[in-house]
Amino acid sequence: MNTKEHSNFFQGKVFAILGLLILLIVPNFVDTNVQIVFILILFYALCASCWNIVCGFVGELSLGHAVFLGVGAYISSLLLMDCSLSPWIGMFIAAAITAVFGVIVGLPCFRLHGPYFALTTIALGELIRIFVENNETVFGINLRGAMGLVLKQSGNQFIAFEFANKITYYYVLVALVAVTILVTWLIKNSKLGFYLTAIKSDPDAAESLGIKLTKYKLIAMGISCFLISFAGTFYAQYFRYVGPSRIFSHDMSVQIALIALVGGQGTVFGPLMGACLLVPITEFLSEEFGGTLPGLHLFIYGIVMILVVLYMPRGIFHPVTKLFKSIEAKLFSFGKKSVQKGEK
Amino acid sequence: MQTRKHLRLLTLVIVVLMAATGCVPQTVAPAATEAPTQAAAATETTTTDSADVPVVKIGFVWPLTGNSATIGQQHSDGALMAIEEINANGGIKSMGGAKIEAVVYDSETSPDVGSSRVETLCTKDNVDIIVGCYNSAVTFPASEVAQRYSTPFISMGGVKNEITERGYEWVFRVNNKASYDVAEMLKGVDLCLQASPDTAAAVEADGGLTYALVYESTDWGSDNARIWKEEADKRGWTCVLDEPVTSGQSDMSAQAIKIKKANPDVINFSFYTNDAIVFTKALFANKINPRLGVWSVGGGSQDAAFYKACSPAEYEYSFVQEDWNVSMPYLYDWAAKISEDCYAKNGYYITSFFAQGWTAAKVAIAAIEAAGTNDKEAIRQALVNLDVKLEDCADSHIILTGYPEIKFDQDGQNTFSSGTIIQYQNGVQIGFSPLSAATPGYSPIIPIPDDFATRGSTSKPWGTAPEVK
Amino acid sequence: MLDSVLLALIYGILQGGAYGAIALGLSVIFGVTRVTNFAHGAMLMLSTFLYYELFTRFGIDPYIGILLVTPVLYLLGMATQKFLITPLLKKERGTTQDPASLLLITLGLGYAISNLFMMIYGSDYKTIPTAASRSYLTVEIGDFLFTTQWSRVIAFLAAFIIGFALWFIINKTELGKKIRAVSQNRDAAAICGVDVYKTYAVAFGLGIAAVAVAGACLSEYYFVQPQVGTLFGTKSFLIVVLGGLGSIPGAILGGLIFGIVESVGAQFITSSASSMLTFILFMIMLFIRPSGLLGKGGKV
Amino acid sequence: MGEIIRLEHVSKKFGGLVAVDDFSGEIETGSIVGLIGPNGAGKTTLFNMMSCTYPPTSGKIFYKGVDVTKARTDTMAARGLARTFQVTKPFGDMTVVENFMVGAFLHTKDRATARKQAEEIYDYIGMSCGRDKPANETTTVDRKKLEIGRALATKPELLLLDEVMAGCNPQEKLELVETCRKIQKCGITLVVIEHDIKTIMTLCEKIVILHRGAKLTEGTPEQVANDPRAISAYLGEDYHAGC
Repeated sequence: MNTKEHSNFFQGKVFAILGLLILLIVPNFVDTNVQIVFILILFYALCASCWNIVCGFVGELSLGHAVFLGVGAYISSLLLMDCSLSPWIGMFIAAAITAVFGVIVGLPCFRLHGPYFALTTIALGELIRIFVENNETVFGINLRGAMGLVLKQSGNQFIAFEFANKITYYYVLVALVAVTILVTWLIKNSKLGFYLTAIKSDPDAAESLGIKLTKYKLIAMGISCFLISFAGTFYAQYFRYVGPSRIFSHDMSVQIALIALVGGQGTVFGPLMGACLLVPITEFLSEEFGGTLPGLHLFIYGIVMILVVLYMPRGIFHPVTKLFKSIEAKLFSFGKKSVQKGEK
Repeated sequence: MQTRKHLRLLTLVIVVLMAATGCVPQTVAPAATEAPTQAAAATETTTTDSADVPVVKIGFVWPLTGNSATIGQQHSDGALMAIEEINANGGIKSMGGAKIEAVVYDSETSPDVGSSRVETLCTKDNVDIIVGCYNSAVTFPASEVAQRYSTPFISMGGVKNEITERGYEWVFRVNNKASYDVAEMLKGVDLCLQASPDTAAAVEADGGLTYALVYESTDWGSDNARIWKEEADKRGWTCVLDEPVTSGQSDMSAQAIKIKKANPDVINFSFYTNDAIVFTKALFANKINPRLGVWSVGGGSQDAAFYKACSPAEYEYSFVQEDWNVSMPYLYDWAAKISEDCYAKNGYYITSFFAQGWTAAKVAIAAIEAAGTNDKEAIRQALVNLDVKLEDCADSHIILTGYPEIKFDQDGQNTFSSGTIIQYQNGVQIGFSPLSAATPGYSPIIPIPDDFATRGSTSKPWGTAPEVK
Repeated sequence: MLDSVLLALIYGILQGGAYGAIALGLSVIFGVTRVTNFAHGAMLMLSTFLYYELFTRFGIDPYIGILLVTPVLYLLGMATQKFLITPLLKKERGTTQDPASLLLITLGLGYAISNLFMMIYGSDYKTIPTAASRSYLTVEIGDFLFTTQWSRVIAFLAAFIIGFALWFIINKTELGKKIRAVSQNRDAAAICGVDVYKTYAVAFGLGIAAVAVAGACLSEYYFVQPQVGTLFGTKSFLIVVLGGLGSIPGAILGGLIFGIVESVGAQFITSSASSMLTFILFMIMLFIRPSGLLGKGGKV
Repeated sequence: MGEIIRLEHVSKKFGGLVAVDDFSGEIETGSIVGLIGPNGAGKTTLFNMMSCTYPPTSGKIFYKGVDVTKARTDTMAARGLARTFQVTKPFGDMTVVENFMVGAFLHTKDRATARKQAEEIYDYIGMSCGRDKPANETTTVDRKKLEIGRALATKPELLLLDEVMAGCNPQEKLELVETCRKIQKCGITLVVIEHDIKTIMTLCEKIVILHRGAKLTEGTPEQVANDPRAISAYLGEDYHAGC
C-alpha cells in the first residue's frame, strides 16, 4: 500500500525530481566557474519567483521590480555598514521595510492596468534610480549617492554572511529559493492563490464574488517584496557592492520579468525553469562572445522572448513538463516491466 | 501544420540573421568592428603554434556595451595590439618565448557581470593576471574577486581613490586616482592664472575665482565633482553651479543657459561620450566663454568619436585633462610608430584610452617577464618590485601613456601616473602641464578670446601634430 | 532670471516638439491596435542607421532619404504586425486576454533589433554632418541670445507636419475610415467587411513610417548609435500616456510639456532632479487622469 | 416575509443618456422576479446598480433595510447578494470546480472545505462536463451554469441572473428553469433578466417590465400579460397569437 502511494507520488515527477536533485547536488562536484553560473541561475530564479507571486498571479507586468531588490539590498547593507548589524538579522528588517514600501507603492499603481501599469512601474524604477544616484543622504541616512555601497570584507565569517567558498553561498540561495517556491506553492493552493488567479482572469467577476481586488493584490505585493528583499541582501553580500545604476536599472527589472514570463507566469516552478533555460544561455553567450561580439546574448534574449510568446504564450513550463511526462511515460512502462520481472 | 510552417520560417530568419551578423563585421563596418576580428586573430595566432611553447594568459574585462562602450573598445584595442607586438617579437623571453593569449570579456558596464567575469577568468580560464575594468563601479567589486582568488589585478581606467585604498595586496593601479586628476586640473588652472597676470587680477577684482561643475550623475562624474569641490574649497574658490545631469540628454541648452547665468570663470565637466558631444555643442552654440576656459576631466572628450562628432570650432580653446602624455608621439619615435599602426588598424591615432590599455597590458607582460613563471605569487612580487622609467622604454615600449615612471607604492598605486593638461589651439592638442609633457614653444591662451565668429576657421583636423617651435 | 526662463521655455518647446514627433507613431499604433509597441525606440534607431548608411555611402541627406527609408519602415511595421502581433491577437480571441504577451513580444523585438545593430555597428557614436546640423538659427537682442541648430527647428516643425499628415490620413481618407472603424470596434468593423488585421497592419506601418520621418530629423542633430532607441523609447511612452494614448494632438502636447518641464525645471533645480520631475509628473497624471490630457477617457 | 431589496427613485445617467429613469420598487424575500424589456431598456444597468458595480446618479437602494447606495461591489457579496453576467466571465485558467471554489472561499479559508462545497454545487446544479474541465473549454450552457454555480457558492440570499438562458436550446432552457426553481426552494430570492417571454412567464411569480429606463408595469404573469400597456409597448400582438 505504502509503495503504491509512493509510486503515485513520483509518477510524472521523475524528471522534476531529477532536475531538482541536479540543482541540489551537482554544484558540489563542479568547478567554481560552473558554480557561479548555478548561483546566477538561482539568484534570477529567486527574483523571478518573487516577481511571479505578484505579477504572474495578478497578470500585470511590472517592469520595475528591481526597485524592491535594490531597496532590500540597500537596507540590509546600510544596517551592516552603519549599525554593524549582521545581515542575517538585517535581511528580515529589510524585508519588512521593503514589504511595507511595496504595499505603499502598490496602492496607487494597482489602480492601473495593462500598459499603464507597466509604464508606471518603469517610471517608478527610473525615478528611484535617479533619486538614489543624486542624493547622498535621505532623512539623515547616508546612502552614498551614485558611489553605491561598498561592503568591506570581514574575513569569511558566517555571522557577516560572507563565505570562503561559492558552495555555501549556493546553499543559502537554495534555501531562499526553496522558501520562495514553497510560499508560491502555498499561495497557489490557498484562498489567496485562487483569488489572485480569479482577479487575473476577470476582475469584474472576481469583484462580484466578494473579492476585494486591491486588498489581495497588495497582500501578494507585500509577500513578493518581502521575499525579493532577501534576494537583494544576497546580491549585496555576494557581490559586496551595491551600485544604484545597476541594481535599480531598467535592464535588471526586465531581466527578472522576462525569466518569469519565459518560464511560465502563475506557475510554481516556471520561474525556476525559465532561469535554468535563460541564464546558462546568456552566460555562455556573453562569456564566449562578449569580448568579440558584444550584444549577441541580448539579441538571443530578444529572439527567445519572441519565440516563447509566439509558440508558448504561457511559458515553457507546461510544454516542458508535458514533454518530460511523455518521455517518462515511455520509460516508465519499461521500468514497470522490469519491476514485475524482478518480483518474479 | 500552419505552426510548423511558421516555425521553420522563423528559424530560417534567425539563421540568416545570425549568418548576416557573422559576416557583416568584416565587410560592412570595418572601423567599428575591427576589434572583434582582431581579438579572434590574437587568440588564433597564439593557439596555433602553442604545441610546444608554454602559453601565458592575460584576462581583460572592459565595458564593451553600455554607456562607456566606445572607451572600453579603445582600451581593448590598445591591450590587444600590445600583446600582438610581444607575440610577434618572440613572446615572453624568460619563459622560452611563451606566447600570450588574451581572454577578453564584456563587463556590460555592470558591477555584477564584471565581477562574475573576473571570477570566470580566475577559475575557468585560469589566467595569470587580469586587467580591467575602466568603470570604477565595476572595478570595485571585480578587483575584490581577484583579491579573493589571489590573482594579480591591474586596474586600468577606474579612478576612484578607494580602489587601491583597501589594503588589497593583489590589486595594482597603473593610472591616476581621481584625486590626481583633480589636482592636475587645479594645478593647470593655477598655471593659467600665472600665465596671464591680467586675468588673475581681473578674477581677484571680481571677488575670487568661481567655477561651475557639470557632470553625469553616476559614480564617476559625481566622484570627480566631489573631489574638485573639496580641493577648490581649500583654495577659497566659489562654486557657482553644481549641476548633476542624468546621462542620455539629447539637448543641453537648458544647462547652457544655467551656466551662462552663473557666469563662472571655469567650467569643469565630466561626461561620457554621448553627453560630452551634446554638451560641447550647446556651450558653443550659446557662446559661453568662461575666461579661464572649459575644463574636461577626460572621459568623453578623450574619445575619438567625440572629435568626429564635434567640429574644431566647438572644442577650440577647451582644456582636457588627458590621462596620458599627449606629446608621446612627438617625443618618441616608437610611440609615433605605434600611433601610425593604430591608425592603420583601428582608424584613429592613439588616444589616452588606447595608450592606457596598451600600457596596462605591457605592465602585465613586464611582470610576467620578470617573474619568469606562471606562478601568481611570483608575478605579484614582480609587480611589487616593478620599476620602469620612461627613458628605458625605447625597446620595451611599456609606458605609452608617458608616465615618467611606473612603480607601485605599498597600496599598489602607481604614484608616478600623471596625465597632461592640454588646450586645443587651432584644433591641435597643446600640452602645457606638467612640464615634462608640455609642447615646446606654446603657452595656454588665457583669457579665452571672444572670437565666436571666426573660431575654428583655420583649425587643423583633430589628431594633427603641433608644429614644434 | 526672466531672460533665462524665457530662453529655457523656447528651448524646451523646440525639444518638446522633437519628442512629440517621435511619440506620434507610438500613439497612432496604440490608438488603433491597442498594442504598446516597446520596439518603438528600436525602430527609431533602425531608421537613423538607414539614414546614416544612405548619407555615408551615397551622400543622401536624411531629409531626402525620408523618401527611401519611410516606405521600408512602413513595410517593416506591416510585417511586424502581420507576423508577430496578428498571430497573437488571433490566438487570444475568445479566450482570456493575456495583456503581458503583447508587451513582451514588442519588448523582445526591441531587444533583438537594438542588439543586432550593436553587433553590426558596435557602440560607436556616429554623426551625420549635414548642412542643417551645422548651421545655426540665431536671434540676438542685446544680452538675449537664442541660438539653435536649424535641424532642431526642422524637427520641431516636423512634429506638426507628421501630426497633420497622420490626422489627415486617419480622418479624411477612405483608408482612415477603415482605421477609425477598426479602432472603435473591431468586431463591428469586421462584420461590415473591413479586413481588421490588414487594417491593423496598415496602421502599424503608418506609425512606424511616422517614426522613420522623426528619425530623419533626429539623425540631423543627434547621433546614430544602437542605444539611442532605448533613450527615446521610454520617453515616448511617458509622453504618449501623458498626452492620452491614441491621441495625435495629445502626443505633441505631451512632448511639449515634457520638453518644457525638463528645460524650465532645470533652471530652478538640478538637471537630474528635473528629469525626475518628468517621471513624477507622469505618475501624478496617471493617478489623476489615467486617460491622459487629451485622451478619450474610458477604463484603463 | 418583507422585502430583501428596495429601490427608491433610482436614476442612472451616462453622460446625456438616461439609462434608468426614476425606478422604484422592491423585491420580496424568497420570490422569483422576472425583469423584462426591450434591448436598451436599462435592465443590466439596474442589475449593476443593485450589485453596486456603480452607484445611481440619484435615488437610494436599500438591501435588507440597509442603505447600500454607495457600497462597494465586493461588500455586497458578503452581505449575500450574488450575480451572473450577461456575457459570461468564467475564470478561464481554472477548472469548473475551481471556479466554484473561488465563490466558496468567501465564507471559508480552508481549501478542503471550499472544494467540498464546490463539488456539492457542481452536483446540485446538474453539470455534466466534468469537474476538472478547464472553464474556457466548456460549452455555452455549461458556462451559464458555471456562472450560476459560482454565484451560488458565495451562499447568497439574493441572486441576480442576467440572461442566463440566452443562447440555449429549449431543452437546456428547461434544465435551467428547473435549476432556478431548485435554487428558489432553498430560500434564495431570484431576480431574472430574460428575453424569452414564455420561459419567464412559467418561471416567475412577479414580472417587472422596463421600458426606456422606466418601469412600465409590474404584476403576476397574468396581470402583465393582460396589461394593455405592456402588450402594446413590448409584448406586441404576437404574444396573444402565441397563446
